[in-house]
Amino acid sequence: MKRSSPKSATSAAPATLGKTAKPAPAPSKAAAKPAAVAGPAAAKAAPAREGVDPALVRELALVLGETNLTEIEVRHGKLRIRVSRHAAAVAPAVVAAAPVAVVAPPPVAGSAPRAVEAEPARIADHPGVVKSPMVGTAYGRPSPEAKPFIEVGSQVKAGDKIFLVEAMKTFNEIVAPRAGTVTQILVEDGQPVEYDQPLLVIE
Amino acid sequence: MKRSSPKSATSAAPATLGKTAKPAPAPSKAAAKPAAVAGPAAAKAAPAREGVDPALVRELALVLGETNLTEIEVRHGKLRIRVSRHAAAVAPAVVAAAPVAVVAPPPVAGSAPRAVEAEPARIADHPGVVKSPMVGTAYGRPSPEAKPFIEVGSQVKAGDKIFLVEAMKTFNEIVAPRAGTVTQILVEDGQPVEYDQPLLVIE
Amino acid sequence: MFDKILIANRGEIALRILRAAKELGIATVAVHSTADADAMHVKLADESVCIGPPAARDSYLNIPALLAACEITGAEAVHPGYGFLSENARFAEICEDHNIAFIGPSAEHIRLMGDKIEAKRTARRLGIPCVPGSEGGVTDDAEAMKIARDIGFPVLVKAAAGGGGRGMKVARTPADLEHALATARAEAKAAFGDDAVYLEKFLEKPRHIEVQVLGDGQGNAIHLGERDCSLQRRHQKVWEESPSPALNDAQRSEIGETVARAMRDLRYSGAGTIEFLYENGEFYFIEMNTRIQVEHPVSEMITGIDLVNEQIKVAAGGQLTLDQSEVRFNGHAIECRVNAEHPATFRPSPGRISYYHPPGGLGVRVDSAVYQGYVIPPYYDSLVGKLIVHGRTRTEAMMRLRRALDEFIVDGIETTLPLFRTLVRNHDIQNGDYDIHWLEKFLANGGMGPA
Amino acid sequence: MFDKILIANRGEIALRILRAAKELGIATVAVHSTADADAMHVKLADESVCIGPPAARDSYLNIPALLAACEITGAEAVHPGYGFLSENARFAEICEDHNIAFIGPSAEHIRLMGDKIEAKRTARRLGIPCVPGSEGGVTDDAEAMKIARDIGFPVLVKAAAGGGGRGMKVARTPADLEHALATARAEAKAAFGDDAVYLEKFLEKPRHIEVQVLGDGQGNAIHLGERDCSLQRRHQKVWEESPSPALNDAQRSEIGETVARAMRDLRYSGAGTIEFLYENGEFYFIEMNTRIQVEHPVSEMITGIDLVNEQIKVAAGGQLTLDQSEVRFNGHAIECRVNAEHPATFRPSPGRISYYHPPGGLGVRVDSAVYQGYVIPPYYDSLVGKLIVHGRTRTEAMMRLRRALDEFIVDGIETTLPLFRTLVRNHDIQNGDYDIHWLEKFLANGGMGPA
Repeated sequence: MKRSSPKSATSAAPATLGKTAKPAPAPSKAAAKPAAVAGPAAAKAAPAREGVDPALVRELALVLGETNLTEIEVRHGKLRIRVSRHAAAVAPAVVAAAPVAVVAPPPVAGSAPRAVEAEPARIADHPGVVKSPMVGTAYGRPSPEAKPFIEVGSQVKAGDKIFLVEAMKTFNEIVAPRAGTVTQILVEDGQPVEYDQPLLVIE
Repeated sequence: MKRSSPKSATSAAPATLGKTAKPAPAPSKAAAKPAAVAGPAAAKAAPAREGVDPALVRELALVLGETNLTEIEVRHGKLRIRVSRHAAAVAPAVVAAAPVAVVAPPPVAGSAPRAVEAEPARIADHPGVVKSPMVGTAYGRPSPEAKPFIEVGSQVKAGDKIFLVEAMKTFNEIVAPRAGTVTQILVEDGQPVEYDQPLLVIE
Repeated sequence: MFDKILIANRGEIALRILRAAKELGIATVAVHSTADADAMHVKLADESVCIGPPAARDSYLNIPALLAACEITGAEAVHPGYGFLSENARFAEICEDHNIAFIGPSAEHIRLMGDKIEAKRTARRLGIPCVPGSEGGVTDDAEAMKIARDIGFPVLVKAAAGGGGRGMKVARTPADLEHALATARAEAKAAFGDDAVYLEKFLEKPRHIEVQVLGDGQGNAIHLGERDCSLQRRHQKVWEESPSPALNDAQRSEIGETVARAMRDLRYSGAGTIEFLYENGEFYFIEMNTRIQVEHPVSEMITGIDLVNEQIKVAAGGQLTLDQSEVRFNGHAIECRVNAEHPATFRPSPGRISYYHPPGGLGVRVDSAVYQGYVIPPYYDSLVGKLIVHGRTRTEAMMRLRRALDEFIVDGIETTLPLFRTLVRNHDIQNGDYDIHWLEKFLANGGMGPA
Repeated sequence: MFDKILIANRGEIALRILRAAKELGIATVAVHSTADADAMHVKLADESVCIGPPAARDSYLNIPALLAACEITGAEAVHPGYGFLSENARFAEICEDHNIAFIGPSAEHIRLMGDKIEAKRTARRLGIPCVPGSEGGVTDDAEAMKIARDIGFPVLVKAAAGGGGRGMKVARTPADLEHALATARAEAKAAFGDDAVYLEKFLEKPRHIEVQVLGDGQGNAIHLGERDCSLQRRHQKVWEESPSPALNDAQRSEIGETVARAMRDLRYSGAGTIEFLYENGEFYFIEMNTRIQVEHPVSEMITGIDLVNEQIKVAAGGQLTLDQSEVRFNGHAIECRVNAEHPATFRPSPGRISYYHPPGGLGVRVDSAVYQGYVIPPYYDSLVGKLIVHGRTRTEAMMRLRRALDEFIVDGIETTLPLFRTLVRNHDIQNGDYDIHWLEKFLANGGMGPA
């Protein structure tokens, strides 16, 4: 769920777009990563440095970048150098996976909010997460005076009541889908929740 | 120079955009650069890089791009070079490198025109190329009946007349900037030329 | 005026509503399925709420989720757009019950026009021209002949109990009628166990012409002229324009005034469209759509009236701010619906848009919710965007459309842009010489290559 | 009509001309420097010719190269756009000598209006209001007082031989005059060796208001209303709108008719702009631009007239197709010039546009030649594009501008979009309460943060 607090006046929209969109441009990320350097010679001790020229490795790494190769391997006699850089982890992910990536504003726009936004995304993929099956207001206790259904550390059985989600004056029970220990509670009592929003983690 | 023959009716523009936009940009541009190929022996001096020539690696990277290969491996005696570029990694390359790349239509749009367009680009960067210093109509002979100034294979000295470019009824002499052998003539007699258009190659 | 509106839709119309709301200074709530988390209108809205999984029945058609979203965001009104819940009278009622304004006509009017028989009866009562026919089943041949002569040949003989084309026969001349009656009856008897038939005027090559109306529910209503939407494929409109190349000013104001008067009588509220078949100078009512339509920009371009803006103002209790004499028609507008489909086979082509560059300049409007990098999900309609052009004349609009289509780049998916590039250069289209069968025939005859 | 036009310009105006030509069915030749090989108008033109290296003097200002390009492509006419050779009378003459139509006024009119003194004299002769002042140098104090009283205070005392602000003094009241004269004379004497001064009305807080005209060189001429271009920075217009928040209908038709009549008398051909300073209900002629202007879309939006289309038709020998009574003014339009500059420091920011998404929807027009991946070269002006909005009222236009600015994404370079997002929310701007000094003051006072 996205909520604009007080309507932020100037340049509201781009900021908004930016917030969702932020991830830094692929290439710069990739470039930042040290190229993987491998080679039998590398393992040898100091004296065996003989014949291995870090400057050459560096240069090949540069060539790799400039030519957009993913791998270069050269051998000459006993010398073998292989440099590779797999952007897969960072770059293509951004380009291919997340449509929003391309809407990204200049990197300037800040990395702090990105981190904040990234967090729920990761929790959403946690195997023990329990998500809201509906839109409404989440309550962690049966009535304002009562004790919470659960707390961090609570042991739950499958079917235990763990939350209420209220929509249109109707209270819907959310029950534990499996047994385990509650390790995180992700919404506060009385907080509005949207569909699929992570409520808690049971491990 | 771009010339649309008969105004191609349907979907003219996208094709047009495609045409100009097409060249596998970064690679082809880069490809034009003289690769300064050095033989395996060239690097002998520096023992550490014995036989390994980054310029050769670069050239292979270019060949890789032009031929749409994903990997090239060459061996010669003790020398072995392998370069590879995987599709995944190509994407960010395109995004980062060439402005026109992104305007490129889907690959479907045909690779033939690309090859055709790429050619002049490479010739334009040939160290022996002589380019038109002006817009006009190029003539290869002083009058329609006369013999051409030069032919492929001609030896020229610096200052020799090699072309006329006519603009607004004025004939401007193009002279050889250096001595050498004419290895290619790139425009036909009476052909319109634009500024910077390659006319011939002297080597 | 409302402080906050919830947009109960997706795609370009959600963005269209968002724009209108922003221009009125109204805060917006976008709702979306899990498949639409990256949608443009979600990015631009002040707030957004995920209301369900991709399937529309569990998200965009999920009334409890929509109401809950209103509740948790404090939205005072819901704009339903087109499709989804826009013509769901029950939804309009439920909104009302929960003190949420439904931006559209009353539930009663939605229901009235949603029922085909009721709609036709109401139209007739309000003086809107309908397809002439027998007022029910006919069993006597002599009576049938009398009715057919009144209607005028050709006539269509239809099984009264029928449907799906069975028991339908055309009698082009009086001589054909006896045979048509006999065959239709036999087929009707066999198919439905009832040989009663009814007669209706048969239209050979009608155009689809519709009139845009706007009412305030307080007795004021205006029309914004017609749209010619004859270029259709499988009953889906593909190209819409206004004015219709087939009408003159007198016909326009006559049908327009007829319809506007009907809406005044009905005390209709909001935007609506009365759809007609049109042939040989006559209009025949088909149905009324009680919502904003995909092709509404065409009318906006020639009148300068912002229809969604007016919808919102009327729903908030405002009166129409202009009367019919203040509606001016300027120039000509054409809309092309650009779909994510193969331009010849119309096979849907969802996926990632790898490059997007819309056309610009004078007289060009693009209503689209896509952007470069956007992934068109496979769950909903295939509309990529609408290209609308305006010119001082139809010729200027056509030339402008041609150049705008040639500037438009959508890469990574198939689109119907090449279809429009062909149509804009076609002589029949250039002459405005087309009917509701034209496009199907054109495609069947290989107009876009092997179908 | 021409079959083929060469566009002797670059950037958004080259694309604007290309669009107008395409809409008239005219083939286009783009010319470009080596730095502009990837420009949008080059991609979209039927033919293109590289005419020189990046430096404008060797390419876009290179007359022989342009003529040679016409020759080898067979172009019959040249559209010069704005800037570059657009107001070069010599170029217009040379084109004529080579039987190439110059799409603009006659060389004679370009020359006339290009000479500041001649232009003012002509304006006065044609009945266009000018800044009142002494008709030359004044040496006598008593005469100076008489002239100053005629003009009305405040008056500006200027060195007759001067320039660059030296020897310029303002006398706000009669009491100030003697001192102002003495000081100006002393400074003039010191700086130029000549103590002759002249007097001119001093305008404290004028607005820049200009009138768009269109003539056919055959004695017909119309005006398209005014544009208010008061928001300027270093004499560069930043924001233009029409109608001016400062004029009423009577003032508009009066100044418009004055100017149109002058153009009829002059037998002016093509598009032109008469620029005025405006203060306390009076207009004061500054200069006439004998070309299409950057801000012409503002007038197109409120009149529906395609100015570049008309320029081409008139240059081809056509008469104006409409007279003044047919020019209708509808609603309000605003243009923002989006530059590749830092929004507070205005430091140019050429480079690669990494993401580009223009706004769309009703009443929004973008005239821009950039695209995602385009590299803005460092050699020319920094205009990224023009965002033009139209609304039924100024308020509607302002709200639409606000939402359009918020949708506009140009990444990878700095742009002045944030400046406009601030301006559209500023109270003075909202009230139309600004003059030609407003923006400089706003910026100097930190309106956009540390300058």
